[in-house]
Amino acid sequence: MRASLLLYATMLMPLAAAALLAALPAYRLSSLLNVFAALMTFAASCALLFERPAAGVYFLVDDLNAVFIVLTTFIGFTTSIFSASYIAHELETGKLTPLYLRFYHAMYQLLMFAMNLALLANNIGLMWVAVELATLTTVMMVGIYRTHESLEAAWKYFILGSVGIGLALFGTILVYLAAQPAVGEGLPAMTWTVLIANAAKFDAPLLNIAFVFLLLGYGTKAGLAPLHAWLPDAHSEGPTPISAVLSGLLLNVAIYALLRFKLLMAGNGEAFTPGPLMITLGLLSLLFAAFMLYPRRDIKRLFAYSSIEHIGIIAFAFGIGGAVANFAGLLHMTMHSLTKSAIFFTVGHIVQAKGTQRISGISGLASSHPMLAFAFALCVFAIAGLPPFGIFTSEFMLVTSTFAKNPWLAGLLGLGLIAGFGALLLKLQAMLFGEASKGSKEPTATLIPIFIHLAIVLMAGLYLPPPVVAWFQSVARMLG
Amino acid sequence: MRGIVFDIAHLLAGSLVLVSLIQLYQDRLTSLLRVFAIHAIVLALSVGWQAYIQGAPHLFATALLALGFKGIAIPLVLHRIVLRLGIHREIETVGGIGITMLAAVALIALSMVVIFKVTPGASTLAREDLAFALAVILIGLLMMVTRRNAVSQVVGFMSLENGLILAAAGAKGMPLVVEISVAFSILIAFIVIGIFLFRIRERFDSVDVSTLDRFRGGRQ
Amino acid sequence: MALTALTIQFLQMLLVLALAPLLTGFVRMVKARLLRRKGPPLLQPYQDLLRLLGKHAVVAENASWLFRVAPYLIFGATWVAAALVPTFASGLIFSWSADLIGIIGLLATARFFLALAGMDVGTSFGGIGSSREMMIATLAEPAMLMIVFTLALIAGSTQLSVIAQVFAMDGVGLRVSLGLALVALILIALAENARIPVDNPATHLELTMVHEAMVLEYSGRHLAMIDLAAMLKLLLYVSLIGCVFVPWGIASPTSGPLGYILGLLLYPLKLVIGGVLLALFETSIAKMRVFRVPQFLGIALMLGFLGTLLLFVSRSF
Amino acid sequence: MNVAYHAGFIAGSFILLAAISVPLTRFRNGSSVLYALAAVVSGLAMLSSMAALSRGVSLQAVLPFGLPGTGMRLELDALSAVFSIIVNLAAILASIYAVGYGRFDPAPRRVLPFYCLFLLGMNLVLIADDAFTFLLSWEFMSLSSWALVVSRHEEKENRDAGFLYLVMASFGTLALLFGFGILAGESGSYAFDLIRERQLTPFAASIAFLLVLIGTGSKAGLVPLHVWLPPAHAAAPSHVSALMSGVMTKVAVYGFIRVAFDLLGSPAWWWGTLVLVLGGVTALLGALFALMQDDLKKLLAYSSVENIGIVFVGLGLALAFEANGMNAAAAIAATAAIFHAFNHSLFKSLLFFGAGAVQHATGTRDLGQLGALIQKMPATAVAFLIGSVAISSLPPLNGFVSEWLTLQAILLSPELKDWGLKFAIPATGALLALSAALAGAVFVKAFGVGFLGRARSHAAIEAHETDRFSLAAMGAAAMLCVLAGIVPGLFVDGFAPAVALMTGAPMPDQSRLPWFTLVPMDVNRGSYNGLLLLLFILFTAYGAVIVIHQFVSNAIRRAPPWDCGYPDSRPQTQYTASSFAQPIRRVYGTLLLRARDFVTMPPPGHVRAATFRVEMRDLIWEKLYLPVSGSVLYAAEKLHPLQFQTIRRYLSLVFGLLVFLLTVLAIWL
Repeated sequence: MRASLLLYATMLMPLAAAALLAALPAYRLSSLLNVFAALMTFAASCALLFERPAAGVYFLVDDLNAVFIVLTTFIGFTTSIFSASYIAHELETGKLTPLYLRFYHAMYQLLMFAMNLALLANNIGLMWVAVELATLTTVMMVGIYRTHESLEAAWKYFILGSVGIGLALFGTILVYLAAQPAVGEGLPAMTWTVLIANAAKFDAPLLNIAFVFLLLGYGTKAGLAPLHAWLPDAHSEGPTPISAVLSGLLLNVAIYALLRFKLLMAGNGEAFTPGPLMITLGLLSLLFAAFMLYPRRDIKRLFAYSSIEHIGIIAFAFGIGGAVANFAGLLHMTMHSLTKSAIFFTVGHIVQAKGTQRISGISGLASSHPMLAFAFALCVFAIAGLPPFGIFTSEFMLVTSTFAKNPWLAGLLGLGLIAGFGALLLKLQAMLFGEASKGSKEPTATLIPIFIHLAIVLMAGLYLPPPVVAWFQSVARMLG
Repeated sequence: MRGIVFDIAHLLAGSLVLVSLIQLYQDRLTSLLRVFAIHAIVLALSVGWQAYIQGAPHLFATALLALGFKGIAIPLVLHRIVLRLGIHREIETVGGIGITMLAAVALIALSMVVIFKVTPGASTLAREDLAFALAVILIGLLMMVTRRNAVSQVVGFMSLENGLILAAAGAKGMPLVVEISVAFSILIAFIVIGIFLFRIRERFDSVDVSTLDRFRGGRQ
Repeated sequence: MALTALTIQFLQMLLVLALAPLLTGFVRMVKARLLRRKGPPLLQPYQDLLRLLGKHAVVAENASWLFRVAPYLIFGATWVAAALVPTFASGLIFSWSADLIGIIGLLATARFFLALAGMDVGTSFGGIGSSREMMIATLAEPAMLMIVFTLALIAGSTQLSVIAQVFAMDGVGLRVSLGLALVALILIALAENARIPVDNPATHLELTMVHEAMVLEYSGRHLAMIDLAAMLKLLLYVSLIGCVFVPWGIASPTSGPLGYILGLLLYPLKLVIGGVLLALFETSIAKMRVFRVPQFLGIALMLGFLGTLLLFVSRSF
Repeated sequence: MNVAYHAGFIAGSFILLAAISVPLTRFRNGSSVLYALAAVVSGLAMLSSMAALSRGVSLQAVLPFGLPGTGMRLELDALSAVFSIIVNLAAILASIYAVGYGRFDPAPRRVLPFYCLFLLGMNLVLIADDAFTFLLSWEFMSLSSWALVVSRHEEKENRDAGFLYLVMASFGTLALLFGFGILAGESGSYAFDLIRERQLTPFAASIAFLLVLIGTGSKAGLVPLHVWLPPAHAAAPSHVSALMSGVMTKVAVYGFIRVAFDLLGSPAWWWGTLVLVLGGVTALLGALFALMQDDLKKLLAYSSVENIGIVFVGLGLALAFEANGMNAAAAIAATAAIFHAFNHSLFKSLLFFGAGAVQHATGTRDLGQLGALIQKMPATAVAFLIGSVAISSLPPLNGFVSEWLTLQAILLSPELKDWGLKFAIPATGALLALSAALAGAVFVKAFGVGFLGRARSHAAIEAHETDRFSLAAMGAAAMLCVLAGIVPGLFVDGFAPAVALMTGAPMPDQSRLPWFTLVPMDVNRGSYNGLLLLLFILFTAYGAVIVIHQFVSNAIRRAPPWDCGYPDSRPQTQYTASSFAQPIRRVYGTLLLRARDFVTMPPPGHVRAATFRVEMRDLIWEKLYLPVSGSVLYAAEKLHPLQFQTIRRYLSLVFGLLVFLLTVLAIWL
């Protein structure tokens, strides 16, 4: 009973907070409230780890989503801290008005709610609704500055996202249709636990078609090339905390959904193996994004492309499959979320400090803001897969195990990794070094969330606690 | 008895595909909107029929929504917008309409082939109906990618969504269909009368998407 | 036994030191005679050295300590190298402290310091000499090493004493490799000793000079040391050719007093022959441009390499 | 003692030092204190390695960190211990040097923390006993040294060097990742013990070998993967350059040895040939490029490339011998390689220290601005001279000994049966000799132009002797160079356990031979005694001095230089660095460097100045690297417009993909 209470708390707390924040005019208080609500949600989700409710008709907590729910609420919490100090600056510079700030906070909690709902849903329809809600809230937030660029980005995101939603829905309906003869009409044919258990009895060709639509639908949300087009603009034009959440969490939610459906496909012996498809899309995303990093001139767009790159790696890892690669994929997802959100925090600081998003306008950070530069460098090296950070561990496992299995694929993977690394390093050096550019305002926001994330990523690079390992391993086994 | 029931369902679904094709043929915005209204009405009939034969009264809500919202409200609103913006004259297409039509026929064929791989009798909805729904969706997408004008793109999206509703309504006993249709209506409402259109109108002279595109990547 | 060996070693050291100026003088004399000149007396080099030693050393104002130390180091290294080449007897007691590679190394050390000394005063001529000397060395040293390879592979040792013994006793026979090595060695010896056609030991103020340009600033006892080192080097090369290619008569540790006496008699003879041949060669050929030298030495390198390669390849049959 | 303590101590101390270094720089002598502490830690690490080596046991430990399932495995066996001694010895010297040198650092906080971490990274690579720990430390080492390379980031040159360095390092790591992928297999048996047990097919083993050669070779600076090395080593502060050039390249050599000799089992016949030829080419090109440099530190860095080539020649020989079952010969070659690695770590550190002292004293490292430093910096000059003699492989110093051993190993090779080797080995011998001779020229140039002659700039006139700590470090390094040259037997015996581990048999015991003679096989085959040579040279030279001064003359008269009667007081008339290299450039450069001289002379009667320009092209850079970077940028440029498409086009992509996938389904499934 307590467990299901926690479950509801995880979802209802953000929802309630959203309602409250929408009504609350005092923006200072509301940002505090935002932090508080995020913290409570995080606490509830942590508690969920220990008291796991039985799978219900609508909701489910199992090994797979437990990782993501904790991760989501945690990053939601740290981002809310960052956002509290960041958004005040936006208000000072007049980029936002208090009214919009109210809207922003409400939307933030609504997004949290949607993501938690998507992760906890035991129902493919519910999950779809939740992902749609998450998309819509982020569309709102991307357009919040109401500049030409942000409106355009939001519009692009909205249109492409809506099409993605539509395709995902069709896939969902097809899954239902495939399941319905085997498990009967109604809710059971949409419930994950039932679907997975009876997957073998489903009609394979129908599942195949369904998966194509789901892959395209949720792949759009995940930003897999060539479905990625909305992602760079949405990241670069929205408020930075939202970029952090988009990259760190929303992409994960989409990948999570894909993983669930992949499980379903794996459960059916006759359906095609989604592995090669995911590998192809993953490699395409990786290589494409790696090369797209070079001509970037906007710092946030740069890291948006880096997100595409990493989503590609993750899709690749799960596509390869097997104990090692799945483990690597899960670890990579976790580490990428933490690192990428930390990067966007730092980028937020840098943009505030230098007053521009143009990379050419940012130089000499190491001289003007040593601490920020240090954090930034660490973050970029972490995302580039240099040790001793966690992404190195996952890339190590992925590259070595893939090379042993299939050297050509690993070669392409390596090409993408090294090309991406070169681009990131090029841009990093351009921003860190040289003569300090003008406008050395001290950023007001706090660096603490960055260092919390970095500490976790660093620790994961050196030492993964046995429970976490066991947990990842069981999920990796589950994914096949 | 069962035969005629399913024949009517097939007939309605098939006519939805036909209306989709007609939609694709239109070269004026006003007539396009009219055809779209017909599209929505056919959908409403189809969903209503499904509600009747499945004995699922909640589907009537979906049918009413389709009729009232997409069949009447949206076309009217869009019509007014089109008139006010003075863009009702013609539709800029990519490629000729003939080629688009050919592509649409090919898409229909593709839908058939794909769906016929499905084991017969695997679902209560006949495979043909599923194929029709898929065809409507694909044609909707095709319309979105072959029209340069925002309003016709919206129409394309809405017909895509009609295909979805058709499939959802045909899935016997599927929960949440009404909710999903409501959610989609909200989505469309967002697109059509939502804040974006307002904002776009505030800041741009037309809703031609290419105007939006002019600002793309301004900051890279 | 050990005492004999020690005696022989010291005798050898003194012998090379004593004979070196004589060889130089002999070559000069023969050359002069070939040109129908009277030329300086045979013992002139000794007199030159003594005269130089007695003079004040004039040192450039800005010369460093290296300038003054280098002559002695060069002399020391060259002398040690020369003393390790068997002249009349092969059982030298210290021969194991440096084999043929070591001897080349010692000469390289001497050259290194000579080149540095040439640059110390900071004149343009010193720089010319040093840089050309090092250029020649880059070709001569590998060629020399190739010759060492050839000899060592045939004799199964890099120890010069052992090589001499092997070549003297066993019927090594005529080998293509050895022939190539001999030609290469002669070419290198000419270059290393600054002889015509690579360099002219008898002139200053020539734009093509190498060795003399380096030592231009030297005078007095320093110059004497360097000249003596150069003479030792010439002797070393002649002895080397003698001990490897005409090893007959070199006393081995097992041979009795008679063998030593024979060796002592034959050694000057070899020097005389070597000297005459050198003089003949020098008078019959013209000095070449500096930038022809690489080709000249390149031939030596190629020959040496070919000799080694032949040995490597023939081993398999 | 457990290796966990060894590792724990090193890791704990260096991390602690890195942590306190930033606050410590606030104090006046903070950096000196820190460097002193780093020297102490390195010293203890060296002692610990020596203890492990002398006891002849290999220590193992599995820590619960690192890769899940594998753990962090550590092992300190003889090979690790030997390299650990090499690394830590140089680290001690560098730290002592930096006690003095570091005080002049304008931004110590950009150097100190990373310096400690760099030392930590190198130490960890040596004791890693599983692929993950190995690569983690390896890449960590690269990363921390990158931070050191760009510590003076205000200059664009340094930034570019840092970029190239880290990209190349990552490329190398990627190759190693692939290589370990084969070694560990699909199941991921990453522990070295498990890797040794695995039986690879010859083909797989060869691929793994090639990948590891690329990976470690790029770190060591093997041609053609060396391009990053000179700029990076030149850009770092001098004590770091010393470590990077002297030691980090040795860590790379260690990595190669560990995999090629230890993990991979018996080698295929052509591995040795490949390594040998690469080593020879590297040595030649390294020396040639070094000669063309006018920047003192770049010159030294290229000379590192050369020396790495020599080390790899030794390793290639050892592999070839091992493949043919000639273990005794393999032992000589391996000893030569390790000995040369050790020697190079000493004299290259020494030379970089000297270069740092010069740079600090004059503010430049351009040889064209130096000259006559032997007057102003006498002690530095002596140390630099010793280093120069040693690195030019001249007897009686240590460089000659390892080169000599390599040549001795070459002379054993006619017994080898493979045809490839029969051609490759003599050729490599020639390349080796050529590069040794070129190295002599390089250092005549470096010392002659930098320290001798007349001062070419005001800065060189104003130069002053460096501080005591720097001198102490240089002095110690110079002494060690001499020591390793005159008593090589002791060192060879020290390396014996590591060699035994590599080749299965050590070289014969040298400690019983009289006078510290070095006899690799048989006294009749060849022997060498540096001590006696040194004594003889000193004895004869000093004897000559005594005799002459006593009996003939010791008078000195100072006069203006004679210069054949054309004295010119302007220092510009001296030979410059590039004019010194000109003859050799003309001999080799036209072919290998495409060097061309451009002279424009004004016609007679005109007073316009004549101009002279040398153009050299790095063919490796042009043919290998520029195409790669060019094609990356080309691809980026071609993809770039995808950022600017209309929404409709993006939708078309989605639509196209959907139709494509459905077609695939329709046709194939």
